[in-house]
Amino acid sequence: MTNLLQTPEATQNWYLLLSTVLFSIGVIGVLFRRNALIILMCVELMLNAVNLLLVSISAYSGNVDGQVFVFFIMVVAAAEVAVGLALMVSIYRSIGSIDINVLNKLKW
Amino acid sequence: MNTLIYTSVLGFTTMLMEVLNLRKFIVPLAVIGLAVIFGLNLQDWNQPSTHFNDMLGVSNFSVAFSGLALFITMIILVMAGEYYTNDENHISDYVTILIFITAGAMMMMSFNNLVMMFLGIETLSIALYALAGSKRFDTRSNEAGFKYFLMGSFASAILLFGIALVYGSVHSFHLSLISSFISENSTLPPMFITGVILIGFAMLFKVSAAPFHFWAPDVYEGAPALITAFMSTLVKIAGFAALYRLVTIGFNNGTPQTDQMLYVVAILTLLTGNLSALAQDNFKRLMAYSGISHAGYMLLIVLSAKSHVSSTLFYYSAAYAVAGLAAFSVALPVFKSTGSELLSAFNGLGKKNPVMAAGLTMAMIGMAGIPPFAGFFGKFYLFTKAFESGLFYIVLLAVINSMIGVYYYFKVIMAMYGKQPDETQIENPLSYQLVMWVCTALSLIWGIVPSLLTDLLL
Amino acid sequence: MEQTISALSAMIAPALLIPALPLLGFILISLFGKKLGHLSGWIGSLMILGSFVSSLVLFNGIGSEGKLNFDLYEWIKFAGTSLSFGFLVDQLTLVMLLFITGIGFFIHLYSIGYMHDDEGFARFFSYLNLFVFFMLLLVMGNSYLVMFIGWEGVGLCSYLLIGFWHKNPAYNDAAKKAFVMNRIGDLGFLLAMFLLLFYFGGLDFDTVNNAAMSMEKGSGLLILTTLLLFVGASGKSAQLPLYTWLPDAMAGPTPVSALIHAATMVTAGIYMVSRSNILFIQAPPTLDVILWIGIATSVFAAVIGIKQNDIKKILAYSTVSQLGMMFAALGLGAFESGMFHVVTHAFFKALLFLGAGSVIHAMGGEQDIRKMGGLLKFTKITGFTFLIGSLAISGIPPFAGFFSKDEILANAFEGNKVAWILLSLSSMVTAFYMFRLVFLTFFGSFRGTEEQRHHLHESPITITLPLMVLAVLSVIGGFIGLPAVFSDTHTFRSFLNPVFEQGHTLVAEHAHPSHATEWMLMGIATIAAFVSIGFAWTMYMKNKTLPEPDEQLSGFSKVVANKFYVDELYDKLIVNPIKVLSDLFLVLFDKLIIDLIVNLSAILVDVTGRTYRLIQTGNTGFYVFAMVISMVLFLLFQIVL
Amino acid sequence: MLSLELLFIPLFASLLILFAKGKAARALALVFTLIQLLVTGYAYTIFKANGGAAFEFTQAWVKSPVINIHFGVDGISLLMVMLTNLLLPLIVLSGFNRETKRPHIFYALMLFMQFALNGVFLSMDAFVYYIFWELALIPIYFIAFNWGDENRGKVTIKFFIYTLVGSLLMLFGFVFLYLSSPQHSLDWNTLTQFKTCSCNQTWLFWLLFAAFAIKIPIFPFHTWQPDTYKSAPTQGTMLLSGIMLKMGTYSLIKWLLPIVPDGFKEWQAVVITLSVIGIVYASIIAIMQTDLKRLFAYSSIAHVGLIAAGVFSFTQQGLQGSLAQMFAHGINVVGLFFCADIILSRTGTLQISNLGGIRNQNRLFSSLFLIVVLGSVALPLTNGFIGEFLLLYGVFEYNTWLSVFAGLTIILGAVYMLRMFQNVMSGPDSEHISSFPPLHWNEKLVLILIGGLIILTGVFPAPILELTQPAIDNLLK
Repeated sequence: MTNLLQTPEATQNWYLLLSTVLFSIGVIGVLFRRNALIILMCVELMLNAVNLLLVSISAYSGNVDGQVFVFFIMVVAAAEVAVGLALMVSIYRSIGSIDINVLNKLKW
Repeated sequence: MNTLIYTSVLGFTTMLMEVLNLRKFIVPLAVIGLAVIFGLNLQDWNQPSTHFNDMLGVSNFSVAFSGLALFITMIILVMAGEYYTNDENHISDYVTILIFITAGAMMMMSFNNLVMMFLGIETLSIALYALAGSKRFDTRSNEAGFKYFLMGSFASAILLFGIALVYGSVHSFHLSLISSFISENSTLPPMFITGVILIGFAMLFKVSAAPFHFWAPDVYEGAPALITAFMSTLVKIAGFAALYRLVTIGFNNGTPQTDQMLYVVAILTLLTGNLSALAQDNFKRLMAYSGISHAGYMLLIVLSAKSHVSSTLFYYSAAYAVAGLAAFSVALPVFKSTGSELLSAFNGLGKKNPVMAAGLTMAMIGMAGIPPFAGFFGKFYLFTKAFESGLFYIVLLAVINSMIGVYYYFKVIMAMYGKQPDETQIENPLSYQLVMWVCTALSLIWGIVPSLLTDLLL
Repeated sequence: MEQTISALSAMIAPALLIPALPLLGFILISLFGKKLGHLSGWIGSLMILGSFVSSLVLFNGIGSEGKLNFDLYEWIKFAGTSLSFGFLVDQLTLVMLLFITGIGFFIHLYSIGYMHDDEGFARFFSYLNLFVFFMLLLVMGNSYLVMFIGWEGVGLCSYLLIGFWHKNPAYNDAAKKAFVMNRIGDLGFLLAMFLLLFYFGGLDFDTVNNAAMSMEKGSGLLILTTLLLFVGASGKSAQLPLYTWLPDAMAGPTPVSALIHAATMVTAGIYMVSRSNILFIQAPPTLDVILWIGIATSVFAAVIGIKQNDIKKILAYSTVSQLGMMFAALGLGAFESGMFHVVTHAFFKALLFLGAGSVIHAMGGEQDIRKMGGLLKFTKITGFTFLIGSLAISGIPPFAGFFSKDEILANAFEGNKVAWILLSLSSMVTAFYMFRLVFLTFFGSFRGTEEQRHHLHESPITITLPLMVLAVLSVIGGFIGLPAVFSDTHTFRSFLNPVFEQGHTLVAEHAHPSHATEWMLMGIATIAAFVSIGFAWTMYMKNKTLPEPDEQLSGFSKVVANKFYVDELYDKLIVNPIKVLSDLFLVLFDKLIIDLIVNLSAILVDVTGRTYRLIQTGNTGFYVFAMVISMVLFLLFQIVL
Repeated sequence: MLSLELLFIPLFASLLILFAKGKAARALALVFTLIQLLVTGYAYTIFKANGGAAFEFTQAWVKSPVINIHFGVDGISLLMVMLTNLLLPLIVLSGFNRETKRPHIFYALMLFMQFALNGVFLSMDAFVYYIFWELALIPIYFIAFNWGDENRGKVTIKFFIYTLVGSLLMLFGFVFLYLSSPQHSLDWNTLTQFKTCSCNQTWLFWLLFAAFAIKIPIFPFHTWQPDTYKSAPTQGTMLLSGIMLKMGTYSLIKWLLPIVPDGFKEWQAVVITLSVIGIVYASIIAIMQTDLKRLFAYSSIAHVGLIAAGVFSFTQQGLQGSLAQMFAHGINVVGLFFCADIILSRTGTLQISNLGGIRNQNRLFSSLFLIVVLGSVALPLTNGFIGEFLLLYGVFEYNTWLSVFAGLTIILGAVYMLRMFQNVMSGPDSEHISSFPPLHWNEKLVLILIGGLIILTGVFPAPILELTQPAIDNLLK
C-alpha cells in the first residue's frame, strides 16, 4: 500500500487527481456562480490547478519546461485579471451590477 | 521571426509617439511601418529557420500568413484613422493594441511550441478583450468585452489544462515531439487524448466553431464596428492558422480523435452559422454568423489536412478577409451616417450611393462564393480538397449550406436596391473608399487569377 | 424518272410559276395594299389567272402520260435523311390545278364585286392569294412534307378568312375552332409522316409507294399509317367527328366559303387519300373505316341540313354531306369516282355559294331563308344559276352532279348494298333540303321587310359572270366522265389512269356492273331525286309551309335543328374539362403542390433558423454551460466508450 | 483566338457603358452588340463544320487544382453563340423608345450578360464553364431585381436561389468528376473521353441534371419561371427566355450527354416522361392564363419541355430538332415578349380580358404579332416547324405513345396561342384601350427583323442543320 503510494507514477497520479479536482471545482464555480468576480476567481482556480499539475509533472519528469511555463501562465493570468477587472469596473459603473445574468442585452 | 520583433517595435513606437505628442502621425506611421514590415517579411520567403531554441519556426506558411495578417492590420489601420476621428485622445492606444494583436497573431502562425502558441493566443485575446469593450460608455460594448473576457479566459484555462495533460504524457511542449509521441504509440494514453481534445476545444473556441461559438455573435455585435471587422478577419484567420499548424505539425495531420471531433464540430458549425444568420437584422451580427459558417468551411480544410491543404487555407483566408474588409469598408461609413447598425441602415443605398452599394454587393457576392470573386474559387478549392480526402457527405452538406448562405448575403443586397432610401446622406471618406476599391479589386484579381495565391504554399 | 425530268424540263418554269404568282400577289398586296386600293383585287385575280394559264400550259405539256417531278432544294436534312422541297405534277395534280386556279380565278373576280365596299378589301385579296398559294403547294408537293406545308398553310388562311371580320367575337371563335379542329387532324397527319419516314424510308410519294407495294397487304403498320392519314384528312375535309368547324366557318365572307370551304380546301383530304391510293389499297380495313365514316357523315350532315334556316349553313351541311359521299367513294376503292365528284362538286358548290352570296348581297346581309322568298323575279341570273346548281347537286340528269354521284352509287351498289342504300338516302335528303332552300328563297312571296324589298337588285357583272360560267360548268362538267352506258371512254378516269393504275393492280379487278344494272341504278337515283324534289314542292310550294321559328321547335326536329347538340357535347366533354383541368393544374399542382414543396423547403429552413438562433440566449452562464456540456459529452464518448 | 474576341467585346463594352450617360449608353450598347454580331457572322463564315472544335484557345490557369482555360466552338456552341449575339442587338434595340432608369447600368449589365452567355457557350473546360454559368446569373438577377415590378423582391430571390441550388449541385458533380478523372482535369475533351463508372453516373447525372432542369425549366422544377418572367422587365425576360434557358438545353447536349452517357441512358425514360408531362401540363395551364406574360411563360415551358424530350430521345433528329428549336424558340419567344411589352407600353395592362380590338387600330403590329404567334405554333415554313417536326420525330423514334402526347402541343399550342391572339388583338375595341399609337421605328425594325428571321429560317433551315450535324454525329458515336 505505502509502496504503491511512493512510486513516482502513483504520486504523480495523486497530483493529477488533485489538480483535476481543483480544475473541476473551478469549472463548476464558473458554471454556477453568477457574480462575475467569483467567476473570475474560479477561473484563477482553474489556472492554478493547471499550474500545480505542470509543476508536479515537471518535477517528476525532470523536465523544467513545465515550471517555466508556470511563470508564463502567472504573468498572463495577471494581465488577464487586470483587463478583466477593468472591464468589470466599467460594467459596474454603467449598470451598477456585476451579475452576469444582467448581461443579456446582446442575444439571438 | 524578425517580422515579429519589428512589429512589436512598431507597437512600442506608436505608444511612444503619443508621449512625444506626435499624435497626428501615429496612423500614417503605423501604416507605413506595417508596409515596410510586410516587405521585410517577404525576405524570409523560402528561408525556413527556427528561433528561440525552436520555439518559433519561420516557414513559408508563417511568412504567407504573417503577410496576410500585416495586410489586414494595415487596412484596418487605414480605416482606424477615419473611424477614430472623434476619439483622438486614445488613438495611440487603439493603434498600439491593434499592432500588438498582430504580433500575437503572428506568434500563432509560427509557433513550434505550445508555450508560444499559448502566449500568442493570450497576447491576441487579452488585447481584444480590451478593444471589444473599448467604447467605455456604451453598455453593449461593455457587455461584449466582458462576455468575451469571461468566456475567453475560461477557454484559456481549458487550453492550459489540455496543454498540461499533453505535457504530462509527452514531457515536452514541443510540437515535433508531440507528433513523434503520437506516431510512436499505437495506443495513446487517455491522458494524452484528453489533453489533445481539450486543446482542440479551446482552439475551436477561438475560431468560434459551434458549440463554442456563443461568444462570437454577441461580441461582434457589441464591439465597435471596426473591431468587429478586425475580429472577423484577422483573429479568425490567426485562429485557423494556429489550429492548422497544431493539427498538421503537432497532431500528425490529425489523430482519429481530433478528426472525429472536428467532423462533428464542422457539421454543427456549418448548420449553426447559416441557419442562425437567416433571420438576423443586425449587420454585424449577420457578419458574425456568416463568420461562423465560414469557420465551418475552414474546418473542412483542417479536416482534410492530410491532402496538403495549406494553400487552400491560405487562399480561403485571404479571399474571406478581403471580402469581409470590403464589406466593412462600406458598412462603417453607413453606420456612422445613419447611426444604426441594422440592415435597414442600408435601405436604398443603391440609390443614395451606387458606388458603395456596388462595392458591398461585390463583397457579398464574394462572401457567398459566387464567381468571379475569390470567394468562389476558395470554395471550389476547398470542396475539391475535402472531397479528395474522402469527406463526401460533409462536402455535400457544405454545398447545401452555401445555398442557404446566399439568401442572407442577398438580404443585404435586397435592402440596398429594393427598399426605399431614407433622408440621411451617407458620407464616404476617402480612406474607406480606398479600402473598398483595394479589397474589391484584390477579391476580383484573386478570383480571376487564383494562382497568385494558390501557388505560394504548394 | 430522270428521263421524264429531262423531257419535261421545259415545264419546270411554268410549274414554278403556278404557286409563285399567287405568292407574289400576296406579297404585293400585303405590302402595298393601302396604296393599291381596289386595284389589289384585280392584281390578285390576274395572278390567279396567270396561274390558270400556266396550268393550262402544263396540262398541254404533260398531257395524259407525262409526270413532272423535281426537287427545288433540300429543306430539312439530318442524319443522312434529306427532306426536299419539291414538286410533282401528274394527272391528279393537273386536275386539281386546273379547277383550283380556274374556280379560284372566278371567285376572285366575284370577290371584286362582292367585297367592294369592305374596308379590308386589299387584305381580303392578300389572304385569298395566300390561300391559293398554299393550296397549290398542297397539290403540287412531291412529298407528304410539302403537302403538309400546304395543308397547314391553307388551314392558316382558312383561319384568317373565317375571322376576316375580326371585330365579331363569334367569327373569331369560328376561325379558332376551324384551326384547332384542323390541328387535331394535322397531328394525325404528322404522326403518319413519322411512321412513313421511319418505316417507309422517306416522305416523297415515290419512295412511300414503292415501299408500300412491297409490304404485306393489311399489315398493322399500313393500317395504322393510313388511319392516321385519314385522321388528318377527316380534320381537313370535315368528316365525323371533326366536322363541326365547317358549318361555323360560314362566318367568313361568302367567296371564302365558296373557294375554301366548298370547292378546294375541304377536298384536300380526298386529294390526299387519292394521292396515297396505293397505301390505302394496301390497308383494306382502313378503307372500310373510311367508307363507313364517309357514309355516316353524309347521312348525318344531310339530316341536319333539313332543319337549317341559314342559307349558308344549309350549303355547309350539304358540303359536309357531299364530302362524306366522296370519302365513301374512296372507301370503296373508287378513287377516280371520288375525284370526279370533287371536281363536279367544286363547280356546283362554288356556284351555289356564290349564288347564296349574291342573294345575301341583294338582301343586304340577311341569311335566314325564312325571311326571303320570291327572289327569282328580282335576281334572275342568280336565281336561275342557283337552280342549275341545285339540280346538279340533287343529281338530276344531265347536270354534272348526276354523273359523278351516279358513279359513286354504282360503285357502292357493287361493293356494299347497305352503303348503297344509305348513300342513296343521303342523296335523296340532299335533293329535298336543296329544293327546300330553292323554293323558300326564290319562289313564293317575299317575306322580308319593306326596306329589304326596295333594296333588292341583281348583282353587278363581276358577280354574275362567275355565276354564269360556273353554271355552264355545272351543266356540262359531268360529261368528262360519262358512264359506260353512254360512252366507251370515261375521259376523266382514263386521264387519271397513270396515277391509279399501280394501285389497281393490287386489287382483284371486280367486274363492272352490267349496262342493265347501270340503267337501273341511274333510274332509281333520278326517280329518287325527283321524288324528293316533289316532296319539297308539296311542302313548300303547294302547302306553303314555312319553317317554324326556332322557339317553336320541339322533339326530334329541335334536336336536328340544333345539330344533334354535337357542339354542346364537345363543349361538355372536351372543352370544359380542359378548362377545369387548366385551373386545376395551375391552382392545385403548380401553386399548391409543386410550388409549396419548393417554398416549403425554404420556409422550413427559415423557421429552423429562426428557432435555432434562440439558443443564443445572451446569457453567459448558459453559454458556458453549453460549452462544458458539449465537452463533457464528447470526452465521455471518446474516453469511456 | 476568335473566341477571346467574342468574349472581350461585350466585356469591354459593358465596362465602357458603365461610364456613359443616358442615351449614349444604349447607343453604345447597340453599336457594340452589332460589332459583336459582325464578329459572330465572320466566325460563322470561316467556321468549318467538321465535328471538331474551332477557334480554340488554351491557357494554363491554375496549377493546383489543375485548371486550364479552354475556349472553343463546335457547331452546337457556335449556333448558340449566334443566337445570343443575334438576339442581343434586337433586345437592346427594343428598348430604344423606352425610358429606362439608370440606363448605363442597365445596359452595362446586359452586355455583361452577353459576355457571360458567350462564355458559357464557348467554354470547353467545365470549371470555366461553371464560372460563366454563375456569372450569367448575376446580371440577370440585378436586371430583374432593379428594374422589375412590385413583386420583384421575393420573386427574384426565389429565382436566384433556386437556380443556384441547381448550379451548386452541378459544382459538386464537377468536383467529383475532377477528382475521378485520371489526369485531374475538367477539360471537356478529358471528361468526354474518360468515362466514370456507371455506378457513379447514376447520381452524377442527377447532380448535373438538376442544374439544367431548373434552368430550362423542366417540369416539375419550373415554378420559379412564370413569376420571374412576369415580374422582370421585358428586356430581362427576353434575355431569360430567349437565351438563358437555352443555357440549360445546350448544356444537356454539350455537358450532360457526353459526360455521363450511362446515367443519361439510365434516366432517359424518366426524364423524357417528365418532359412530355411538362409539355401537356404547361400547355393546358397556358390555355386559361389571364396574363399575357404568364401565358408566354407557360408556353415557353411547354416548348422547352419538347426540346428536352428531343434531347433525351437520344436520336439524331431529336438532337437536331432540339438545336433548331432552341434557335427558333429564342427568336420567337423574344418576339412574343416584345409584343407583350408593346401592348403593355400602350395600354398599361397585360390582362387578356382587358385587351381586345388592337387589330382594328394597328394593322402592322397585328400582322407582325401574328407571324410571331404562327412561328410559335409551329406552322410549316416558320422556324418553329422545323424544330418541332424533328423533335417530335425524335420522340416518336424513342416511343410512339410519348410522341402522341408530345404531339398534343401542336393542338394545345394552337388553342392557347390563338385564344390569346383572338382576345388580345381581335374582337371589338376594348374600353380599356383608348388608342393604340403606331409603332416606333425601333419597334417596327425589331419586329420586322424577328418576323423575317422566323420565315427565313423556316424556309431555309439548312444552314442551322448543317452547322450542327457533324457535332451531333460525334456525340452519338
